Amino acid sequence: MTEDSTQPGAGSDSGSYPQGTAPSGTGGTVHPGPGREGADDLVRLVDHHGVRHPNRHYDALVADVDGAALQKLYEDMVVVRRIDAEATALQRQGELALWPPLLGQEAAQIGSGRALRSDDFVFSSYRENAVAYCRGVDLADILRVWRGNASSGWDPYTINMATPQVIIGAQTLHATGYAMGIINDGADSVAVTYFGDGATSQGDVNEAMVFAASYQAPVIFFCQNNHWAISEPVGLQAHVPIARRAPGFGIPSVRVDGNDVLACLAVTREALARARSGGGPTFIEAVTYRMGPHTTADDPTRYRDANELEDWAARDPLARIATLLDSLGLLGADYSDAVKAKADAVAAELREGCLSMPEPAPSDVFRHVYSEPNSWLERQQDHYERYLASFAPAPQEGTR
Amino acid sequence: MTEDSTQPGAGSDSGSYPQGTAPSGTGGTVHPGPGREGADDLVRLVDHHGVRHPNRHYDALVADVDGAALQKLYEDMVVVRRIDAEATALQRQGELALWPPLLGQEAAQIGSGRALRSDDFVFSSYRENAVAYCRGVDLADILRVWRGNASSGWDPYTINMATPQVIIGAQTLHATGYAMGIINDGADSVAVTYFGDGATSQGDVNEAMVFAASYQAPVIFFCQNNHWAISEPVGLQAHVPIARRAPGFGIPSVRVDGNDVLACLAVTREALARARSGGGPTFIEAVTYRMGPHTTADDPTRYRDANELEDWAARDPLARIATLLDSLGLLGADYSDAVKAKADAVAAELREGCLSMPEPAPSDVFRHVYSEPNSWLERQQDHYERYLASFAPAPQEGTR
Amino acid sequence: MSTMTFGRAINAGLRRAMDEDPKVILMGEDIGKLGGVFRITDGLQKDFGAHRVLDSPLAEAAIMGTAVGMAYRGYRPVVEIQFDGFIYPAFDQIVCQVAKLHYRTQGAVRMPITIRVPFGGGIGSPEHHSESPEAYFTHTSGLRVISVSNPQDAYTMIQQAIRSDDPVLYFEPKRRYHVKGEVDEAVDPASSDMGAAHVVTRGTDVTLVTYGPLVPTARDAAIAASDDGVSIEVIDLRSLAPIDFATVEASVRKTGRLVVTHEAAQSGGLGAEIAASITERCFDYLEHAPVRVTGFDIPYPYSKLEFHHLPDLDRILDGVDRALRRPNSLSGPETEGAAL
Amino acid sequence: MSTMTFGRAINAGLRRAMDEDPKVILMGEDIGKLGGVFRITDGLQKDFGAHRVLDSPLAEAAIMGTAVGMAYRGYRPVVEIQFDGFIYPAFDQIVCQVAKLHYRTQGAVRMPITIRVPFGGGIGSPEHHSESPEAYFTHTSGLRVISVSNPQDAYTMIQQAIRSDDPVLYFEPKRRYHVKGEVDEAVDPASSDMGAAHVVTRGTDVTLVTYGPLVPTARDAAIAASDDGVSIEVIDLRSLAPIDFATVEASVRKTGRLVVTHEAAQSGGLGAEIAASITERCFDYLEHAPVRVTGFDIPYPYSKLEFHHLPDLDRILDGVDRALRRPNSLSGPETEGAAL
Ligand SMILES: Cc1ncc(C[n+]2csc(CCOP(=O)(O)OP(=O)(O)O)c2C)c(N)n1
Ligand SMILES: Cc1ncc(C[n+]2csc(CCOP(=O)(O)OP(=O)(O)O)c2C)c(N)n1
Ligand SMILES: [Mg+2]
Ligand SMILES: [Mg+2]
Repeated sequence: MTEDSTQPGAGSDSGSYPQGTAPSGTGGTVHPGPGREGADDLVRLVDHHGVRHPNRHYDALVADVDGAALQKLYEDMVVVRRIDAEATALQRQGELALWPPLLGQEAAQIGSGRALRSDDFVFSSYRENAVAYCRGVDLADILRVWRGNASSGWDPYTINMATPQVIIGAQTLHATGYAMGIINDGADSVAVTYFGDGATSQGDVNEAMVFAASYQAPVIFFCQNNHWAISEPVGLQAHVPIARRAPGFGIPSVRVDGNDVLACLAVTREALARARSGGGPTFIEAVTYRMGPHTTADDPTRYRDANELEDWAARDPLARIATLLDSLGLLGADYSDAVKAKADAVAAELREGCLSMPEPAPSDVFRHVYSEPNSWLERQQDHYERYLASFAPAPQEGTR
Repeated sequence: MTEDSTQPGAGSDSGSYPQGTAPSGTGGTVHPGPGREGADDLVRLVDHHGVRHPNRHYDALVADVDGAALQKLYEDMVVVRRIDAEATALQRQGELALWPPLLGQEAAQIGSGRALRSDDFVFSSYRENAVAYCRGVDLADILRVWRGNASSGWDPYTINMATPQVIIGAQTLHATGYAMGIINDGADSVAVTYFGDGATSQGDVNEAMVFAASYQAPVIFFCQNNHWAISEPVGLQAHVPIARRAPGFGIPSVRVDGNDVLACLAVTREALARARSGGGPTFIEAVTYRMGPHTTADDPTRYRDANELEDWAARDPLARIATLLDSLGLLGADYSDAVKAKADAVAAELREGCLSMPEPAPSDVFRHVYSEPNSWLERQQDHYERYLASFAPAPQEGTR
Repeated sequence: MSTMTFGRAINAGLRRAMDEDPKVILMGEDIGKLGGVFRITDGLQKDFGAHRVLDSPLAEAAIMGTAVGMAYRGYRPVVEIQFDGFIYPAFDQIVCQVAKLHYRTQGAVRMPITIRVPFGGGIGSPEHHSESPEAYFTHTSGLRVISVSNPQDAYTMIQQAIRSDDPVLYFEPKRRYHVKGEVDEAVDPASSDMGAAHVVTRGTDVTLVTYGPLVPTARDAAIAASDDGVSIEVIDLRSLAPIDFATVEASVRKTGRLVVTHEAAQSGGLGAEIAASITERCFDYLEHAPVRVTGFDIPYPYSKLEFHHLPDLDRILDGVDRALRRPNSLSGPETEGAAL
Repeated sequence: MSTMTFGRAINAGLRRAMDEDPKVILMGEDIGKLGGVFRITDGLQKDFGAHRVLDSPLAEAAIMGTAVGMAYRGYRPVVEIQFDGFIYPAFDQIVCQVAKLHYRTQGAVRMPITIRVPFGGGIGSPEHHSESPEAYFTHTSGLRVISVSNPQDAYTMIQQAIRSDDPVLYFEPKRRYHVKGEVDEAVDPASSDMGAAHVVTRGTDVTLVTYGPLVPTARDAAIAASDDGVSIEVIDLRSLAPIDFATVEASVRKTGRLVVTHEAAQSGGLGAEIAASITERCFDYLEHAPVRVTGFDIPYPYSKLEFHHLPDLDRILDGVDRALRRPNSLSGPETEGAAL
């Protein structure tokens, strides 16, 4: 049910945005938005009223998601939203230099993140803290960069996730190369790369599709179209829905409601299965919305409508699952309390991890530039250490 | 009748390669070629037997092409093939350092080149000598670079064509920017950029499509898919026909028989009309074949089948028009003699221009690096001139 | 004369250039409605329209490549690179096209493109937001490179850069955007030469050469040193390619000692070129080898360590002491490591 | 011991590295069936398979970026850039990823990538085919840069580069590909240090430092000079980042004079770093300022003029004369222009 090169235009029949509320992406730009976006088919299993829509194709892919599993997905989303809020608070309190909130994108990240196997490998951008959570990251590690204590928070091999990429789009090539390595190893794991709508304009992302198609690499291009690239609306980057890009490279693609955690899980699983069985790459466009600022340094009121935000608040990814759980009698006080307790505990652990983070030593500035000895750097380090030592109080006679 | 974003897959019904002789582009590679290439619709008005096929849509665009005009197109192709042969000979004779033959691509270049208006602006690659011929280039100018006498042969503004671009794909962005300038000027001219099948893998070409779509720039992307990028077959660069790429960027595209000069003229005229009337960019894939080596330094027998070459020789762009003209009674001895005489004259002029090209002066090495005085360079030039002067025989007393 | 911030001065300069020449066009990410992440282009799209101030899609190579096309068409594009570390996707277009087209076409095609780059560190940002890539461009023939250190120069030199028929990289020291200064908006950009270095502080003992963000630091160092009886002549290069070596040479012939300081890594940095050129020109006048006080040969570090990387007043004074052969951090026996 | 061309020696070194380590993978344009436009990888795809010798689509950024991904997965990619002038689309991936990932991840991720770059001029090619971009990379922290000058080093050092856990730019002087030399294929790459400079010719009057394509020219200059009674010590740097300054320093302490020559443009070229560093280390030993004999600050010229750009034997000897304060092209009164 993916939009592939043999069936251009084919897509899921599971629902589409009603014309009136189509995310047009045209706010605040002189460029026409992707005009037909609202008419394009979108995979959706749970709508924003919390109604579960049956879907012949995708239901099979989430058949194992029973009530308990749905509760777990909801818990995940609550927890990562809480992590996001706590980190934002830490920034406001001066404990972090900067923070890129994922508010609104929980379903896209949890739905896809929970589909992965531990031996899959993720190459993400800077906003995928919920994916890192799914990978089992130590909580404090996601703050290290933003507190200014490191250029990356964790050892990528411990959770099979590269540390956040700041150069827009660069990581899509890393994922593709990694996936080429998977082929050579004869393994059946998959590389998954996350990037934004803005990133699709970068040469790197398009070249990654060329290489992925050429080598039939087991890589998933997971694009979170959150409608904004800082102040630039998606309509500036793409005149037609982003998912249509991939088939032109020979890569099947699918457009999914990025605020529907179940649908995100389903399409990611389908793509993973294709990749594992030698079917090559898949492109997923998760249509979602950045409800917060680009980062805590950004002021979105300068460039976007309050109305747009309101529209999207009505499609909140958490609220719809809460409604669904409620309708299934799965949102009882015990469960709700447990979820809240979990979120509280995670937030406390996050804060504690932040505040207790050890400070780097001056000499760390020279470490790990090279893995082998380097004469230039050793000389500089030696000079600098002698310089720092020159500030130490001179040894005094008669004292110990 | 173009493949656009609202009608993916739609194309001309005017003909397609018979399955058996489809240009598969798979020769000599471990990668599967564009499997369905043969099945994709291709605009063709004159087939390789010289038969003119009526086409409801495109006939109107070439309604003015009467017998005389057809004769002129044929003459153009004969002349540029002769230029190519003469330049190749000059290279073999040691008069040129290198030459990139266009043999086999005459129809694509003449058909498109003859569609342009003088105020349109061309940004080409290095192989578009026939386009330069259409623009009215001084013949010797196309050899300057290859003789090593200049980094570019002509003043772009005299013929409204940028000098050849060597960095693969870079010129597509220049064309797009130029077209953005056309919009700002309120003009109705068009920028046309030429590039190869290999170039479509470059980030620049894909980014150019993003910008062209975003600004609805009056630019034509004219891709000559000659099936090879040096030793790499097109199947390595693209798993599906290249023309399918553009609709994903919101750019209508069309696939044309690049060996059919009439069809190339027709699709280019259509694209020009769209651009002039504010309809934005068009992508044209002209399916053709590089019958010669990549350049005179290349040995294609190392990587491609003799059979493939033979197949394509049977689809020669000149032969089919000769047959058509003959069937129309337009290939009489007078005409043929005149064409031959013209080609001879052009070849002689080319050779003469090559051999009489003035040699550059040593100080030219410093000229035009900057348009304004530059102290670093002036000092170096001064030093070098004093150095050269030190070889001059010392003035002798008693002589004049 | 009015008092304005550094950032505001650039804005005013851009505005005047746009007022005077309809061919001046601004291109970049988020520069329109938002006015740029540093607000340098604030209000310009509103006043000049979206056809003169273009919010570009997120692709630096394309921004640069379309600027080349615009220049072909007779425009004078002013490109904003959002942060220093994001200029590299545009490197190919800068090095192979912007820098070479005039030479390639024997002067037929001009590339009057200005590339604005907020650069340098000290603002507590994550990776790629604090780099000093200027040496890549000063080594690229065909480009001019300038860096400004105060609001008046920022105002005047952005106009000079735009008026230049050669491509100009205009490096803006982002950590100084909020510094205020007097700006004479009536000044005629044609009345001064953007290629000339400025002697900021006169002195007789040591010549201290710098540019951009470290000019104020160097000035402070001169003040501190003078308390100590050392007279430093501070030179603000302003033009980094070409460098006004005549001014530096005249100073070093007087002082006999040269210290160069910049944030960029030492090896292959601009300090090397300055040391080499001045040694060539002033060898017989030098009392000591030119001293470089620079960032280390490391990727720009995370913010908790950045002030261990960036030259500051103390490190500059230590370098001055070295040039004067006064006691300094390297006095005494060299260690093993130091002899590498 | 066998006699082979420079190009063949690289091929043999690649073959041995691939034999010894299945993680070594070759990537690049036209390197498979064609064996590369210079035939350096000739026969390797046939012998090792298309999964180890990859013909890549035409996109340098992607070649480099996928090599990064391969390295993440434990491979040791060897990337061929077809010509020097085509490395720039990959610049972003090299500078921001290849060079920085080890530092960024605090040593967790290694980037044992070798980037082979046929470089330099003198082969009569059109634009972009004759450049010397090494200084961009020697200024980039996190990279190692080497250049080879003879078949034995070509053979040994390609293996050392591939074995290095740090990323290495390996610059091949393309105009020397056909030069023949003796190669001992039994040599153990671990037995020597790719960071060490080599003294090619011993001498006492002047130290002449170079690398890559100009090493044979420098050797010829030493021979010519000796006829003239001048004893030149020629040093082949081999490693350009870091440079083995200890070897150069020892030589200059002996000769008191330094000449550096390279094809790249002078301003900001490697010669500046060498002159600056050696002046720092040997100031009291120097009898004359270090002399640079380099390409000019121009885009690489078209082939009819390239030998007016490239340093040759005569220009090097003129530089040697300058260092010795013997009569030379710059003797006599400086002109106006020269004082710029
Ligand atoms: C190469 C590069 N250019 C510019 C930037 C500055 N920048 C950071 S985030 C961003 C917008 C990214 O938008 P999108 O890809 O949609 O991701 P989102 O932030 O919405 O998750 C920009 C322009 C950058 N980080 N890298
Ligand atoms: C950026 C860059 N990389 C590599 C090359 C070397 N190169 C020159 S032509 C060519 C193949 C181009 O193929 P295609 O785009 O199909 O054009 P064609 O030669 O077939 O006309 C290559 C790889 C180059 N010129 N520029
Ligand atoms: Mg976004
Ligand atoms: Mg081709």
